[in-house]
Amino acid sequence: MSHAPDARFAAAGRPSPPLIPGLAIAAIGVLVLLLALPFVGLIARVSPRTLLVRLGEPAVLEALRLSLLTSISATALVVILGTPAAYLLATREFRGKRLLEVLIQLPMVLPPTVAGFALLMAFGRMGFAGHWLSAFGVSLPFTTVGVILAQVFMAAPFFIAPARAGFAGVDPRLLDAAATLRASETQRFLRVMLPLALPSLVAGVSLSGARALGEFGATITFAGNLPGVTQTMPLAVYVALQSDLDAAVVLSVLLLVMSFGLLLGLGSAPPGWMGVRSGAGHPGSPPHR
Amino acid sequence: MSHAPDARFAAAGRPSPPLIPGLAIAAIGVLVLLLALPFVGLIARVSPRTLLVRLGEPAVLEALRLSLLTSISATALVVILGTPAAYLLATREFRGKRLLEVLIQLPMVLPPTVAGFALLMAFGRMGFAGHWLSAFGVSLPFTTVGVILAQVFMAAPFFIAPARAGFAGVDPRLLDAAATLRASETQRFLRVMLPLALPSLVAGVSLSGARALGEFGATITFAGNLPGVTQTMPLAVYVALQSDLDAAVVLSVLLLVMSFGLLLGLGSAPPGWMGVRSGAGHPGSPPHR
Amino acid sequence: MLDIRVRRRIGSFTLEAALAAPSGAVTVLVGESGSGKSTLLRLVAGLLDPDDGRIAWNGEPLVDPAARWSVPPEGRPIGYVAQDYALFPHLDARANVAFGLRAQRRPRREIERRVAATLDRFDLGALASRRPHQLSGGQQQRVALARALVLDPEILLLDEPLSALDLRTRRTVRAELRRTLQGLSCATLFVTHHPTEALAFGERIAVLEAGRVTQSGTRDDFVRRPRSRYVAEFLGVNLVDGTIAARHADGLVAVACEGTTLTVPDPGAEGAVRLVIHPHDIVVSRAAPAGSARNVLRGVVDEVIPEPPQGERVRVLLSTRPPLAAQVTRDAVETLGLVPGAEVFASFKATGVVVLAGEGGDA
Amino acid sequence: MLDIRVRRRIGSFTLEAALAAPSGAVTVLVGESGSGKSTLLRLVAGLLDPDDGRIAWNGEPLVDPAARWSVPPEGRPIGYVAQDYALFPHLDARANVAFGLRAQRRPRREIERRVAATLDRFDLGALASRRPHQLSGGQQQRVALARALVLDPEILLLDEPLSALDLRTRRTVRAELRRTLQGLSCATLFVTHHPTEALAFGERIAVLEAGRVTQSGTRDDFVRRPRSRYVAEFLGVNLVDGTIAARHADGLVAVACEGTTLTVPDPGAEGAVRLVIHPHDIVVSRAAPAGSARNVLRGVVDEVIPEPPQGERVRVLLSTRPPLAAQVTRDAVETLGLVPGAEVFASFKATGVVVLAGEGGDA
Amino acid sequence: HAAGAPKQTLRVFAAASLADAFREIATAFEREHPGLEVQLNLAGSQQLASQLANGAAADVFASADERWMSDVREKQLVDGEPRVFAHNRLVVILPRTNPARIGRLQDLTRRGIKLVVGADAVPVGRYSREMLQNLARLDGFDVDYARRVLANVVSEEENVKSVVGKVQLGEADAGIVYRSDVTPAIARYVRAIEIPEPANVLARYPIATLAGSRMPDDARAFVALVLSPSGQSVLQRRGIMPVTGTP
Ligand SMILES: Nc1ncnc2c1ncn2[C@@H]1O[C@H](COP(=O)(O)OP(=O)(O)OP(=O)(O)O)[C@@H](O)[C@H]1O
Ligand SMILES: Nc1ncnc2c1ncn2[C@@H]1O[C@H](COP(=O)(O)OP(=O)(O)OP(=O)(O)O)[C@@H](O)[C@H]1O
Ligand SMILES: [Mg+2]
Ligand SMILES: [Mg+2]
Repeated sequence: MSHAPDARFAAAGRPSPPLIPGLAIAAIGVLVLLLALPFVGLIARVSPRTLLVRLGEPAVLEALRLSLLTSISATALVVILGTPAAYLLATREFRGKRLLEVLIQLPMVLPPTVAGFALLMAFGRMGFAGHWLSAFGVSLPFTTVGVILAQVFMAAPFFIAPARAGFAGVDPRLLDAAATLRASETQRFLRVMLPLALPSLVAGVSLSGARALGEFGATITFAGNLPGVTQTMPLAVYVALQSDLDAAVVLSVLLLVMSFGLLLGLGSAPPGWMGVRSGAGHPGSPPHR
Repeated sequence: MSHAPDARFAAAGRPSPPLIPGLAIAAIGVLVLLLALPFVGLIARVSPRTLLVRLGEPAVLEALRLSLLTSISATALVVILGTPAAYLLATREFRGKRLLEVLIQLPMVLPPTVAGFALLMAFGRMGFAGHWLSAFGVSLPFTTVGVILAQVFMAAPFFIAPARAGFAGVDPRLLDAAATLRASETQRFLRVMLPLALPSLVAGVSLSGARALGEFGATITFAGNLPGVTQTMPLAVYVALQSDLDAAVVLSVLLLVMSFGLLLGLGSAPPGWMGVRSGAGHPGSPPHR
Repeated sequence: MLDIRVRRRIGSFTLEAALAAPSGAVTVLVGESGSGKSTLLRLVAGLLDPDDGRIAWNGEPLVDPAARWSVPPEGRPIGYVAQDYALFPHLDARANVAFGLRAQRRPRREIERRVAATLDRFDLGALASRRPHQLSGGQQQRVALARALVLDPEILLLDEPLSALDLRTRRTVRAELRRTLQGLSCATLFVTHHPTEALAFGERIAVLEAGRVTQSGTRDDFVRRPRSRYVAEFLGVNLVDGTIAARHADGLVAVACEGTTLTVPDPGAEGAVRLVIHPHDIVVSRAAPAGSARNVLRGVVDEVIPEPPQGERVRVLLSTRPPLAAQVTRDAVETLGLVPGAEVFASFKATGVVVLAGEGGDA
Repeated sequence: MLDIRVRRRIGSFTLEAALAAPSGAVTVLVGESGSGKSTLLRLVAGLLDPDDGRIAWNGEPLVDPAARWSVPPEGRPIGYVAQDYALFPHLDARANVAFGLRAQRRPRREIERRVAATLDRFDLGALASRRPHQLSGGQQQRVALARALVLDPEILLLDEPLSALDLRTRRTVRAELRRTLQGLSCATLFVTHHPTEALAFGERIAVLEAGRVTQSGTRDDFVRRPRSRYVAEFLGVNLVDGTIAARHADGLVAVACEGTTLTVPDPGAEGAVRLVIHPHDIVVSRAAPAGSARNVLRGVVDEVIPEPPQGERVRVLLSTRPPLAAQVTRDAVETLGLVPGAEVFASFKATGVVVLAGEGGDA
Repeated sequence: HAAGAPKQTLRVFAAASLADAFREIATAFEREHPGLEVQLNLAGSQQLASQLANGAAADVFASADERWMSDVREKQLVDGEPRVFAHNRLVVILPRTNPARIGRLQDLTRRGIKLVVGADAVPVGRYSREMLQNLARLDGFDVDYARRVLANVVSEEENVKSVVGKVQLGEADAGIVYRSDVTPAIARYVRAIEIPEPANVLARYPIATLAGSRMPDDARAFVALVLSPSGQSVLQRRGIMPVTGTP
């Protein structure tokens, strides 16, 4: 016998949390404090009344509308453009793969203002691609489309990385099974990969959506700041910040409240089968202890 | 027979890419152009010689060193503080779970400057937590620790979301098996969860590390811009931008090159068993077509 | 002694089972697909808690919801081989087997020694560095067995542990299992669908039907007194329910059953009885039999199934009323032309029938 | 007709198999764990490509590496049930079964009809809305079968498709399989470890050993002329290799084999021979037998295994030289006291031995 | 505290646009005061103000805008009176290539011109609007000159450097910035159109020592150096108008 006969009853019915779980709980506590305190500080500064008053202002409404419009469009674009790339990276080996991986991650480390300049140099009037685009009468800077482009550039990595990890985690036996059931690669992707990687995709959408919603530096540098056209909420916040700190805080809290609602909505994708996504499933539910 | 007898030979040996794969390839092309062109534009502006010259400057070296120090520390902290939270969110149901989820995601949508301001209000000398801290002689603003705090605040969500998705994707049957093999919850976590969620964790580390490395707004607002103490690369870029766009671009390219190296290194975590992470594995390698 | 008395609901299924598994013996658990065998093992393993009841090992409770007591799986002296192996995909065979010993922080030397010995015993030495996905189904199953047995558990829970093994490997593994069990006071619960395995392994056999233990006892009792249609089918004997209709003078009775009346030995009781008719006692012929057999039924051949080991005996399913299975030789099948659809007579002697009286019938 | 002639290396394992599976019949594939059965099925399914060789269906190539031709799995007219079911965890049983029809974009009404019919045929109607993790092992396996069969495949690849099914369910499923196969010109490759299943299913039986097909032919051939030790073990007969040492006058020869000389019928050939000795031809006794049996060996009882269906026949493994398995009745076991370790004599008549001459021996 | 050196540190919070000039002045100051080290905290005036309001320890505050100085002053954080140490004036800049062919200020009203200015909330934006109104009152300009020019605005930048950047890169056809922004480096890319003096606006840069300073004497010495002729000449060299010699 490899353990003392009574050792197994030494622990209480519920195992007493030893060192590591204790540390884990402490870590969570610290994290929550770290994250929550600044919000408390921020919200403590504004009265709900001011919030409502500001929300009634057409300029604020305009910025809110534009923020929603652009960040949703940008996220949609990111998903459309990024999903194939994530899939490719997750399922195939090819030359230049590392390069593509790194390329996709680079926008994250670029200071946003510099990213905006880089975008200008590529897609601006004098940029080489922009030059070519303007031949077709297309000009991106100072337009809403430009805002979306800037957001896509900054937000894409935040979708692709988790999406790729999610795709890579899907059991290849299930894809094999789908192939023997006459599903083409496209169908395998849509009917097996996509639903099984959903939790990671949802994480990616929420990360990149949030990044697009909060995008400031690249937007103002590439697309400028014109109310109703390119002035999103973060831009309105920054401009307000230059003259009136409290106004900026109110706008930020507004942005927060909106995001809060959005995130609450998004996050409620049912994780029902997340826990049993792989293999053939197992009889019996997880222990209900 | 549910299909025409000859239909199966109508396709070439290798299935010809129909509409959807074609679209996918187009999407990847657009994405690559979108991401690559700005970098090309940026890099085209600087000569390697200037790069080397700037790299030799002590001030630049100082900022680089500080950036590395703070972003690595911040990422380490994010991993230490965020992993338990991600694990908790992935494996347990509890009251207030949605709240914790949303709290963790909120910093992403806060404009960074406002985040810095919020941090000041919480951890500044006048902030309620800062007040308490200063009783112990601890002051965070204008210190390197303050930079790290700002980076942790901004980068944490980018680690926690993919980490959580990764944990949720681990087959619960394997955790059950580990439990019956006498592994405590801590051991199950360390020996089963962690290695199986590794690809998602690596994604999270690289996302949050990049976010920390590129962090500007919250840092300058909360920690100030003191060379050698709180002036990281993005802050140095900002100062350079005040006098000379090209100098700023050079610094940015330097940051890029460094990140490039870092990402190339990080990303090379072997994905060998990622494809077969779930269930009992399957005999035979994936098709080599 | 492992004492189980539990109730547990999962969705629309309820397991309500009482069972005792003595130490030092193998208790085989048989039952239809979905009858709750895996659920029962998971309850003993602690991967599932009962709603009600108690599981105790040598008198000490493993779980007792009334007392809010539940020893976590890692604290139970069990070895568990799941129906789907659940090998760790990121570890090779050796590390899979070493997992439990490492979790217990045994000295490295001891781990190496015990793991190597166990791998050898299960003929896995050459495969030790393979990951699960590089192993065949049977090889995976052996790793799963080795992984559980290396810990010398006191309670062994095996959920169809040999289902993926071929005959030869099965024989080795079975011998190895026996050896492991004999040295210890281990109580083993062994789930299987295979009559061969059930009879080969189980000193005691318990039958689970729709979440309830309907029969539990020694192998002999199981073979001689099948208490349910399921067990009869499992054993391959015919089970016919009926009521004693008349008492003959010669120690025989007439039993009225589905569509006919059969003559069988007098059980010395009244009312409902259950008849066990062994297939090899049934004679199949094309013409009406002339002999002394008291029971003759007419019917059509349904299916003809050669039986192992060599297919020299053949099982013939007949759509008589009641339907019967007969066992005949391959020669008989050929000379009589027993193909599906053939019209035949089935006859058997009254004295060959075992009559069980006062046994509760099942649906 | 499915024509297979392939070579494929995976790690240190090489499959090099040639096999033909006729349409409208079941070809059973047996072989030890790790012999390459699953690999062969995966090659036919197109989940793995051969390094060399060719697989053709009715003359048309499915894969031909030399011609750089490979029809992708979704283009092959196959049905494949993997050893581990591989059900889609995010879909309920109904949607799992409907998957293939949906992929083919059949009309919704047709899909509903065919899925409902197939679920019913496999007795899954009540479980249709359950996700795989809410199903027992056997229920999962039935869903996997239904999912493959609803597509009416021309080539059916079944990797131990009944391993998780209990007897009764197996009978239903087997009948259902039969019905499905009979209506079609389907060629079926059926992997199994179980002699019962192999004999019940396989009109043709192929044996895979270490990646090579060592025997392939009709069931009768398989039963009568076991060509390898593996097949003999599979069938439960004794196989003894030897060389003809002397020719007797009475149509018998003396064969020198491991540790002894046996007297057997003259095969009319010289040199190496292989002897097939049926266990039920071997008489076990405690005292030296007095009768006419020409072959008498001394040994010790190794193991005593009751045989299904009812355990009335018992298999006794003897450590004679060569080692033999005998089949005796349970009564004999009891009266003779055949427990492991008991010293016994094994005797068998010369005329009962089947002598195979000129058959290549295996290791 | 940085290196644990025995040197004392003077903390100067300065607007980021003053970076180059203040770095030079700081070096000079350190040369004059061997035991002292100057630590510059360069950020937006508003960021510096909120840092100060939240208890940041500093000795000197140099703002690019009077608004933030008064904000700090209202909070009783300033020691004594702030002094104006620099001025600035506006210019209109065009890309060297001059894609919109702008020759004179009147051309800014032409439709389709892409004009970039500072946002109303930032000083340069406020001054620009004021300046355009002033121009409208001059001869040769329409009465609704300001309105028509502002109708061409495609972006209201949060930061004057962004205005410079947009023009420098040729994205905008014209921009209104401080004269000090046209540094020699920038001058290679842009052309400036001077504003007639009567219509131009004077921006003031205030500096003050802070109440919380632990070394008020050194702080005052730093302010004095900025206001001294040598300090002023550094500013001038960096393109910032010194106070001396301007109204
Ligand atoms: N999570 C669940 N939700 C609903 N029903 C479930 C769940 N898990 C199991 N069941 C049902 O409980 C019953 C018992 O399942 P269990 O796995 O114990 O059967 P089993 O006897 O092991 O069968 P098998 O021989 O097929 O493995 C089955 O009918 C199954 O469908
Ligand atoms: N990816 C792999 N790398 C190395 N060896 C492998 C790999 N996959 C399979 N093998 C080996 O190939 C051999 C054949 O495997 P296969 O799964 O075909 O066996 P099998 O006949 O189906 O066995 P079983 O009855 O146990 O399922 C085995 O020895 C196995 O260990
Ligand atoms: Mg089960
Ligand atoms: Mg196999």
